[in-house]
Amino acid sequence: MMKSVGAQSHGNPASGRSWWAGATCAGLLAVGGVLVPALAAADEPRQGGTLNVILDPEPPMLILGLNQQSPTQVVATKIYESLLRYDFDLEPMPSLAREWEISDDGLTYTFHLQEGVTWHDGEPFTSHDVVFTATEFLPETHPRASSNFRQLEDVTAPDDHTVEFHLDEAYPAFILAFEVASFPIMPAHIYEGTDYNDNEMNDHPIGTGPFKYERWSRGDYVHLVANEDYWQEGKPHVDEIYFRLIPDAASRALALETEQVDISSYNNIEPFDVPRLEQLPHLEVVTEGYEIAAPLTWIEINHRVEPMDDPRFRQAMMYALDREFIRDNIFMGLGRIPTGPINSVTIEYSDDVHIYEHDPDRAVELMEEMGLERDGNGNFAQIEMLPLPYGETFIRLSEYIRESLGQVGIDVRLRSTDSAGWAQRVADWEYEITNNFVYQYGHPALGVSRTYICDNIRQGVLFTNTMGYCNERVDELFAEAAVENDEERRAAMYEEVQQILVDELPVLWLLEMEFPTIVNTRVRNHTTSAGGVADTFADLWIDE
Amino acid sequence: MSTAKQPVLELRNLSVSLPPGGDRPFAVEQVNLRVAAKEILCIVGESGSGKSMVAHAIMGLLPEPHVKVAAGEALLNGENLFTMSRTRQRQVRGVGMGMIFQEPMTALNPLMRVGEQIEEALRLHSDLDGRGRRARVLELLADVGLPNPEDLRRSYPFRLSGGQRQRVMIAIALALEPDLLIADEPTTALDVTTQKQILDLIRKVQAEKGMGVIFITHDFGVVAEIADSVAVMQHGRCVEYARAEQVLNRPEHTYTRELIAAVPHYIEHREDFVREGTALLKADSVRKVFQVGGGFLRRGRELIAADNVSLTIHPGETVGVVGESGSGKSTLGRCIVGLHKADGGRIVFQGTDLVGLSRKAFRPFRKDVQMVFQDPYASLNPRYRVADIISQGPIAFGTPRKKAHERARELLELVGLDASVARRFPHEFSGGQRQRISIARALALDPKLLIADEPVSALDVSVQTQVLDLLDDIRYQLGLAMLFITHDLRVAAQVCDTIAVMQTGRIVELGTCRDVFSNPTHSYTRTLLDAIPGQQWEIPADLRHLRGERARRPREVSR
Amino acid sequence: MNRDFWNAFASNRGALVGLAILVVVVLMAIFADVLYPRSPWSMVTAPFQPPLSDDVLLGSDTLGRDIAAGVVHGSRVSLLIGLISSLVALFIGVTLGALAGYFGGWVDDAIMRFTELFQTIPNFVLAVVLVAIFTPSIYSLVAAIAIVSWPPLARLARGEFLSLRSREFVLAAVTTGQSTPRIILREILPNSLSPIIVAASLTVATAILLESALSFLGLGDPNMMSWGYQIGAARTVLRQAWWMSFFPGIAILITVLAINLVGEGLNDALNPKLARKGRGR
Amino acid sequence: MAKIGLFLARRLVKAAIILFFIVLINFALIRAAPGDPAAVMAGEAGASDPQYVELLRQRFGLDEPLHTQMWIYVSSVFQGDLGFSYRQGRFVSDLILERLPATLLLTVTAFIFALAMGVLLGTLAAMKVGRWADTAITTLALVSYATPLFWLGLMLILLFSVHLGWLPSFGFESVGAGHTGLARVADVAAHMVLPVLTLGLFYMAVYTRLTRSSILEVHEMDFVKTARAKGVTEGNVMMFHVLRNAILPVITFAGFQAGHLIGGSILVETVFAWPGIGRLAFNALLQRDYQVLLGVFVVTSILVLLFNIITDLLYTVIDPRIEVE
Repeated sequence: MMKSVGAQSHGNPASGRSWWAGATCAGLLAVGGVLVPALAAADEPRQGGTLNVILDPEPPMLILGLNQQSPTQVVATKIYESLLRYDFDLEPMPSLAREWEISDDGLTYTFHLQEGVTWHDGEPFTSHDVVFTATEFLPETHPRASSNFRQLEDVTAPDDHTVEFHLDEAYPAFILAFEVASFPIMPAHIYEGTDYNDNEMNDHPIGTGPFKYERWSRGDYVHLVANEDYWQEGKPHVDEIYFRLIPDAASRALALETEQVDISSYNNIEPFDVPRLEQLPHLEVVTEGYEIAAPLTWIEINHRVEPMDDPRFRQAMMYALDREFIRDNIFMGLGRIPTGPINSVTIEYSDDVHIYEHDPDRAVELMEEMGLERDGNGNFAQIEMLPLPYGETFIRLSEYIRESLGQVGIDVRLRSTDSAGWAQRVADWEYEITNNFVYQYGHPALGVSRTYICDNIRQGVLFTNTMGYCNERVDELFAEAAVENDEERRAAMYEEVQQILVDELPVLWLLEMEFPTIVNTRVRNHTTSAGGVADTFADLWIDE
Repeated sequence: MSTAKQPVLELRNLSVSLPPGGDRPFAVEQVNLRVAAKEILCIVGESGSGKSMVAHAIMGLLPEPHVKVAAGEALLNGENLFTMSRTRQRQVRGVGMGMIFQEPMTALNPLMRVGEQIEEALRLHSDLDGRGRRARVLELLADVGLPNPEDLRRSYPFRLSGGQRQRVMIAIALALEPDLLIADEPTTALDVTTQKQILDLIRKVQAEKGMGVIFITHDFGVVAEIADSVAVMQHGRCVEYARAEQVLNRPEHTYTRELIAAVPHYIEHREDFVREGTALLKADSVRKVFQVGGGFLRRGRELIAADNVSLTIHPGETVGVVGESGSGKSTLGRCIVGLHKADGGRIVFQGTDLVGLSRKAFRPFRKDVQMVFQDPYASLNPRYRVADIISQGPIAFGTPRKKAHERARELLELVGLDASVARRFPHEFSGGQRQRISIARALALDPKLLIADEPVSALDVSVQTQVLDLLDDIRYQLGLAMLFITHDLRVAAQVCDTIAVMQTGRIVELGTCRDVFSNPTHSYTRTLLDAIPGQQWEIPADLRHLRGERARRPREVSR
Repeated sequence: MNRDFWNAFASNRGALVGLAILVVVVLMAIFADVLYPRSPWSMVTAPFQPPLSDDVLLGSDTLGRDIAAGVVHGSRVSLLIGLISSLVALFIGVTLGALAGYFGGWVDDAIMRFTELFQTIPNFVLAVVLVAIFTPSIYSLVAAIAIVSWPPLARLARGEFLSLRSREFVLAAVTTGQSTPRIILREILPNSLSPIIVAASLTVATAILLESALSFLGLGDPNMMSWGYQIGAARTVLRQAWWMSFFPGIAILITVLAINLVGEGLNDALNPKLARKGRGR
Repeated sequence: MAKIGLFLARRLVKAAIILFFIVLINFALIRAAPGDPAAVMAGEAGASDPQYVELLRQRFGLDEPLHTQMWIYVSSVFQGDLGFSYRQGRFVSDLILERLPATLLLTVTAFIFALAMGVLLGTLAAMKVGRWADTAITTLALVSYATPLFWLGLMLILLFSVHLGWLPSFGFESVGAGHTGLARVADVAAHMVLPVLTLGLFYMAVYTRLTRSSILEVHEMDFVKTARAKGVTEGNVMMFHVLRNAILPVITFAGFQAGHLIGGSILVETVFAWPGIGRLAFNALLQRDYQVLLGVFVVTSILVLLFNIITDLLYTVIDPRIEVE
């Protein structure tokens, strides 16, 4: 199975990244792209203007083929393009691929490329670039290329504007692998035959996108200017973009407020600030544009530690938590309360499961039922928690968890770590509980099953089944559902697996997180796809 | 009294008040003095007598507002210094009067060239142009007897010796040829030979310029050397004020008489010490070298503090080591007592060479060789009671605490203190009393040899005498041998049997006290003797007998 | 002696004010559980309540925790860490300084080079790294603060020992056969303590500032409510809730101020000679 | 001149030795940290593939024995090579050099501000000792000395940026405003006001107190009496005799504090989003970017050493007693 990626922070130090890999989506057949109307109602686009975008933290580099952290994406998606884009329902839309077909056996994907596209340095873009990217560049540099392209047999270019991908096994989710961060097309004429990591052009990205790299003042800003030779006539509409590095959350909010910047994304803005900013007449808050990620945050529990090996204890913990309070006061209303392992916007979601209400008395009952006894301080158990070191929200969340569990007699001690220490302890199972959030990539086969199946209990590897939860029935259901073509049968399987997981609570799902994109109202057409801010901005324009 | 001429300065009923809460309300009380042109007035007194306050009050340098003139007038050429405007005061300073301070090492601005410092006064108060000022500076430097005025003008003070700095100070004070020169103990911090030169210089310039001089000192020898008239101060009051000849030879006030009686002076010595038996201590070619200024990645300069020093001390003998600062006399003492490790030579104590002994091997000898230090304020640990201080040695060598404390009380009585003070802390005692405690501590281990390193030089003269007498007494009673280190030949003359004169790390003359004084063979010894101030003055006979008796007392046979 | 000490101390009005404030802070720390029996982390009211709201005197924070409770309980951490880390720094500094000053020579050279090394590394950077590496906890905070705080104390102790070593009462101790440890501990140490105590009291103030700065950066002990943590947590909501950072900041300010004032008073009382230069002529 | 050359040479050798040990200490410290840098990197790249981790390890020499890594690092530092940041894909020296000017601008300005104001206020207080001006200055110094600077920064932002709207609250300049020449200077200066004030106030307090007590101490000295006895005016006594001598300990102390100032810039750069190495260091620390962190350590230590050498040189110029030989 895929073990693509996991928890990410976007705000804080270390950052997030990747999208995804392909997955089987039975029934999802090739469809020609139909442009979904952009979110902001478009008047006549105005040409010109300067766009200021918050960038945080500073990306290590801008070569999207070499680095896919979210800040890198925010900038580099204006420079690089892929074959496809996706609408809010994850339907593919054309990008550098004008049209595409998938063979009936699901083994051949044929893409017809746009014509007359040139790289920023004037070289023509051809199918060779696509083949080079898929067969040479990404397999060497992209951390998830080996899993994304596992079924890929070869890639051929019948002519300059056609590319064919041949799979050795049907894998319907493959159509989702052409999102720009998973498959940024790199210029073959620059990279072919060089050490990709050491290429002298690495400080000057060359793509096909609507904006060209102009200048990067480290610690300060990245400056892009409009590409006059962009293949979409009349675009982009704005003249230049400044990505401003503002490492302090309060300063970022202030910058939006004072109109020094126009757009913030991901968790640039602490949730505390969102309601206030939302009230300002010149700002709007949009939560679309993160559909692929569909992040779900939970409390991760090490099942190797007593008494947390007992489902009743995990249930007790769940009953002790007021998830509405978490949503309203920690995430400031940004998010939905999950019912189970699958995000409600993700395919195959079912709400036919047990619902855990906030019920501290029930929590105490459960623990008494287990035969736990209170110690001198009135505690049933002591637990150490590693707060996810990705920004203040998660620290607040940990503090809340400590208080809430403390009220039902579970004494929680927090233990601070930096991101490296956190990653190591979690990967090596040297933790008791922690919080985490993981992207789902649209489909349970891509971003859900990896967390719960026995096969994926791998010490030392992050974003696997680090809890040590193992239920063979769950494994079976996930495996079969992934290759099941019949929609109803598949739905039944996923429903069953959700019910089992909700009963056994391998982790405690807290919130389906929503990232706020906060935009100055003078900016139009900013969110036009599931990529959200990590899209080309070719259609974006600035009103007076 | 002073001449009938119009006085340069006249003090009328000068009182200087101290901040409330002190031990007395006035530092100076109702002092009346006059200084005429060409007159040198010496103000004499012990520490705390208020003599310096008088000078500071005249110069307007009192640390106001805590200490200030409370009453009286100071008329400089008829003009009251205390009521004139600030501007006028500034003009008067420098032009009307100049001042020299006690401590030449700190009286010059360390960051200014010598020339600039002299020039500053000229720039402020004279019409001379740059060239004229420079010429005047050179002239002044030559006048005060400094070599190479041209080089010296550009030097910074730190390159000058103490004597040279004091000369520079005099040059500054003389720059504008003031009518009055105030010298506040200008020679106290100097070696005796330098002191003589400075005294000569002051006398010379005073005669040349016809100035009035107020010279503040604690030393009657100096008074005898230069004074025209003398004012004796005690506790802020002027107890005797008369012409020098009268005060020196026919003192009236009891206090003056006591002071004069206490002046150390060469007296016809007791019989010569007869050396018997084997030497208690024999120093042979002792050498000690210090590394100076060394540091990281840098070797320091070598300073030879003692070079080829040899002397012997017999039981019951007092050997005086006399020399000026830097002569190596203290180094020698510290090598013997084991505070420094000698770099060469032998120090044989009762047959054992102490040089090169390990700490542990040296320890038994600690009992036998004890030391009395110079500074009574630094030599007693302020945190301990007197009994603990005295008994620390015996306790370290295994005497039970109780017994050691009993012995401490005995020793206190021996050194002339009441046994009951054993429970007090050092800060409750005066300098002389502390020095007694210090002696008691040294005696507690029943030493055979006592090293006394300038034991009286930090004390006022009257106290000095008492401590010297005590040391002498104890030596007789206990039959101690003593190495007495001092810079003052007069002091040495009173207690020593044998005298070694040291100069720059070497002994230049070694002989009986009588020989050294009456028959000095080395030129340096002669220079030292010559430099003793007030030699031509004989202490009045009626005062002299107060001290003579004890000195001539027959020697007890040592045990 | 004690009376003199107290009189000298009391003659400095600032020191008295400082002492009074410090007593209040200490009482606050001692009786924190009486004043606010519930944990300072407990969410007692609605988030973002401004000061003087019904049940929260100084307002509430983003989770509805009582700022006043945090300030009161925070005094414990500040004082505890300030005190313990200063004691540790004092121990390291005085030990090294004493050895360097007493023995001189290569021992002195080596120790002083070592001290210089620690003074060259920017101390806050070092503290941040130490706490981050050894994971934030009360122990790592104390250790880190102590490690960056000892060099000035070592230099001071060395200076004192160096000058006292050649003082005559110490020489007298040598000549009367006292052992070296005894000379160091009984003769020199007690006499070098006055300036060291003063410096140490100022070290406590600096340590509290350091602790708050580290907590502010999120490097505090996550289980202990501290002032620096409160300000750090309030930084992002500075605009909505000024009170969240204002009151803890004032708490740090007056506590540190009080300790400095007391330090000056101690200085006046313990080192009368030095005191004079600080104040009137 | 030759003497100064020799002096410099000796100081440089000494500085190099100190630097060597600093590099060793830092290396040891950071190696003591938990977490395998390669695994962390891989994790953050979203890959948990052991082969990929191994690849990273080889690529960055993390598979060498520790002492080899250390030796390689130490020797390359002394050749001016601070290594390569695999996290940022750039040479550490480039990263630091880009950020250095901003930090230097901030710290040096703050330092000059603190020193100038400190000496000025300290002198003023000493001259008016015991009067209201002295009381006011002393109180200001005491309060500034006790104020946590990160809090001060926040309060200044609250007052001057949020409430009054007078000054920008973050950043180095108004990016994209297209200022050039004097307008740009003014723009940067406006951005600097609050950070400089925040960073400088604490040190100003230190120098004020130091100058004041130093002046009062020098005031008591004999040579000041000598100057008065010459009839020098009070103003000149202060300027030429007192201040010149009193400033020496202030300089010594100020040289010593250079390091603290750079440490303080971590906080100030964080609060004010100032693009300098203090922030670089903090981010590097959180990202476990060893090479950058070591680099920042080395560079700040070099700055401190340089500062100290400059102080020493300055001292030899002011104080003739210091022998440069």
